[in-house]
Amino acid sequence: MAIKVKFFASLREQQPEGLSQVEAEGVKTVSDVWERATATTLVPAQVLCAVNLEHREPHEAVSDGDEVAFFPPVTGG
Amino acid sequence: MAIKVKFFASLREQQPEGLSQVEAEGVKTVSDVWERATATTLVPAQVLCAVNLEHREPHEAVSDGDEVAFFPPVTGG
Amino acid sequence: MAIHLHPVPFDPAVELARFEASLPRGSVGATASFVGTMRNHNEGDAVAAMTLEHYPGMTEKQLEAIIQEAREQWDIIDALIVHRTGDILPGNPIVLTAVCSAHRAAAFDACRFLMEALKSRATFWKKETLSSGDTRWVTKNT
Amino acid sequence: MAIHLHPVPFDPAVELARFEASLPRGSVGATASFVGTMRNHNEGDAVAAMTLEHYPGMTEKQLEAIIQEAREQWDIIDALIVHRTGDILPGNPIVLTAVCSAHRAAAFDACRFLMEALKSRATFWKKETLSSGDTRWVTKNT
Repeated sequence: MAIKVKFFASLREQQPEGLSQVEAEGVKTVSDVWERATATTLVPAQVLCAVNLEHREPHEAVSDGDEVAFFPPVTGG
Repeated sequence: MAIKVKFFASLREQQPEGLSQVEAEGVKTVSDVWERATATTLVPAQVLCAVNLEHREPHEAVSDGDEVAFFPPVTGG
Repeated sequence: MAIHLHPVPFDPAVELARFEASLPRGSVGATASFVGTMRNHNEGDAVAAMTLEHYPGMTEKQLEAIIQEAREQWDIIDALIVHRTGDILPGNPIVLTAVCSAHRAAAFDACRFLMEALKSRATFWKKETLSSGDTRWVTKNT
Repeated sequence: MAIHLHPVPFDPAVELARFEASLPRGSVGATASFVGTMRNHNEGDAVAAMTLEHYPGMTEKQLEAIIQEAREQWDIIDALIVHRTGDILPGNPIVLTAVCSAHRAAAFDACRFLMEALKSRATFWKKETLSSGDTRWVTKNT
């Protein structure tokens, strides 16, 4: 019973202690995942979030078994 | 002392008798060139004109030695 | 600036590669290009072949003016126009326009401008040979 | 629909030729394409190299969704997105988008849409190595 967590690019470098998974118990939103994984509150305004490979906002719901990712603004192309 | 005349595409086929040059004497406009070269009056509305390789309107001036061309709407690309 | 009129088939990839090789390496960040290809259908009829007539001298002058206008209007590095003349078969490329620039907006905008300007001003005329054997001048430049 | 992520350099001409060869001959009248190339300068600094990180799985999913949206919005025959990942040098292609259609407006519009959507949604991140040896994440996606 866990939620998988991923960090990318500058965020991965800034969160070397970031957890790669958190317990699903009591976790309702993307923001909750951030708090548990980083031991900080509030997802910074610049940070983008995804749930199961889809872009999501911090207030959106997560479920047990989801993959949640945090990353800076994309710079491809 | 002459003005060179060219017809292109469907216009060339429709003007088999069209002159390839006209006397410059008394010829002031593109329209005058059309009259002399085709023995018809008025440049048809659909016909495009050029003087010395630049797009021009029938009322615009021509001079001795000019090359005047008549053609249908362009369809390249 | 490069303008090529081809009386025989051309390969857009080869033309584009040659054009890009002529530009300062490392300065180009964006290349927008467009290829117009002969289709086997037009206005609801099956088309077997096409002949592209043009006005030698005026065509080149108009294309040069069009590229010059693009250079004045956008911050581009260089532009290319290649156009077929003569006898063309379905699947053959008819036209290639390409623009290189540092950033993408200028390349996209200028490349499209080249095509629209060429369509309205460059002195080319298409005559189709239908599958039935009939021939007709194309009158609508959509 | 075709999406390719390349961990090693790719040739846009080869990718484009393969894409076009997969389409019904004679139906394509217009091909609009765009290539983004790594420049040797960015934000006023000389850049020696770049690394493109991405989110495997999410990247492909986002690119597929972008192409699907283009297909719904325009009358196109097919679309292609090719994107580099990994270590890149100046002059190397980073991205190729291409759209084939019967008529040019759809190809131009959809090709540009692919690039703009990719820039804003596809999960790629660039890290530059400057000529000075310093590294930095690109933060502005102009």
